[in-house]
Amino acid sequence: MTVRLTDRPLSVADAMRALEGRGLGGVAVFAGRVRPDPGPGGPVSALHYDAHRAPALRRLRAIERTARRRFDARRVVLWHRVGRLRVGEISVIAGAACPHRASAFAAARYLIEELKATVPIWKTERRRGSGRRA
Amino acid sequence: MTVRLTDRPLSVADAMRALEGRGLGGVAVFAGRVRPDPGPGGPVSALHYDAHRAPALRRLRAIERTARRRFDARRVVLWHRVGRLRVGEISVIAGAACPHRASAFAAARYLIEELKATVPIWKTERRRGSGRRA
Amino acid sequence: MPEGRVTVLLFGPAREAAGRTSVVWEVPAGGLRAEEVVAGLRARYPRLGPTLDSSRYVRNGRYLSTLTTRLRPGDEFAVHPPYGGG
Amino acid sequence: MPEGRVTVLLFGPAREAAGRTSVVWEVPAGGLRAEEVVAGLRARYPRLGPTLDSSRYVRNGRYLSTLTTRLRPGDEFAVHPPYGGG
Repeated sequence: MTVRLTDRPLSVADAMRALEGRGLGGVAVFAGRVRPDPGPGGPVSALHYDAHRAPALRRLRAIERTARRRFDARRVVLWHRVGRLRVGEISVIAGAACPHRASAFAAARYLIEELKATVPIWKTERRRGSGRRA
Repeated sequence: MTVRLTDRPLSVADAMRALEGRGLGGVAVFAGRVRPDPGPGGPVSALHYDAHRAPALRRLRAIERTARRRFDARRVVLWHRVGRLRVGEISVIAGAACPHRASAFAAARYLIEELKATVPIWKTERRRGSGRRA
Repeated sequence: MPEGRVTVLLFGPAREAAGRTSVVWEVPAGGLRAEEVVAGLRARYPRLGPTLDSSRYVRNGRYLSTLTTRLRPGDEFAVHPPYGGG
Repeated sequence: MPEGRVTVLLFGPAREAAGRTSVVWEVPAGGLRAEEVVAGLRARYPRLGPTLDSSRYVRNGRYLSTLTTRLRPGDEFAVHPPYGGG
């Protein structure tokens, strides 16, 4: 699946398989991982991601279509995990396979920036210490 | 190993493991694959990569150091395969893990561009048809 | 979704502040405008105020450009705080 | 590497054009300059000419800025066509 919202762990190896294809010389993949950011309530121990599912999937598909058209991306993955994630786990994978490397980089960058700015997904932090913080 | 010149297949899953580390929220990876480019001698069926090994490794390490310094890359992989590669196989993996995604993208891009421009590695093509072509 | 009600969905910081993911809202005989739901949420969940101020609102999957929009029984009305995916 | 000889390394397109990866070059009594090796390669492997024109030259891992450099017995002298990694 090109776009995914899933509560199962994300795998970059799976993403690479989804990005295979003849003639695709450049594959760029971005993976976001949960960071143990310091903060007033102590370091983050986990994040909870939730999504407004139907609009989020529509928006992910729209981003994918634009990446295909604008960057000649022949294979795209745009996967986001939801639910509870521990520090170090992968929250998002954005990847593109193109005939050439410059467009693969541009496409992957576009995918992740657009996802962050426009897809109805939220994270809330769980910190060691005072419990919850948005 | 952060830099590698190897005649064994390259694995993006291995690269992701090498790019793990606490606090590294952004991981960008570029993988180059052998393309079946059309050409006067027929499509490429395989590539042969060779390297001037000691100078190539020195140069790869220098690129790695610069990426760490310039982009705050805390983990780097810069791996190139040598020997005979079939169409679709991975020839190179350039990846960086940074605290933030913009620098991870910039670092990965720097790694692959510098590698292509400055590391003594060469490819020669094997085409279906007339045999060899540089 | 029963007739006579709107389902209000709360996400991310809004869910955290209200302590719940959804609220069922009765549509009174005189009808219901989006701004009335927002005012009602603000009154019922005081910690939700700042989040409501920075949110956008979505009716049946479409962003609302104005909160004077009328909601109909069966509608899904969602509070979208600033997005935080990635 | 025996005394009295230079090892010439050919890579990529140079290897393809010459049909070999290295050549052992005798250092004559009067000494040997890099440009003499390049001229000798050009004479011995006619298909190598265009590649030699676009190559850089490396002695013991260092780029040569001039081909008048003298090579010494035991040196490694490498022909570097334009790089093609990636």
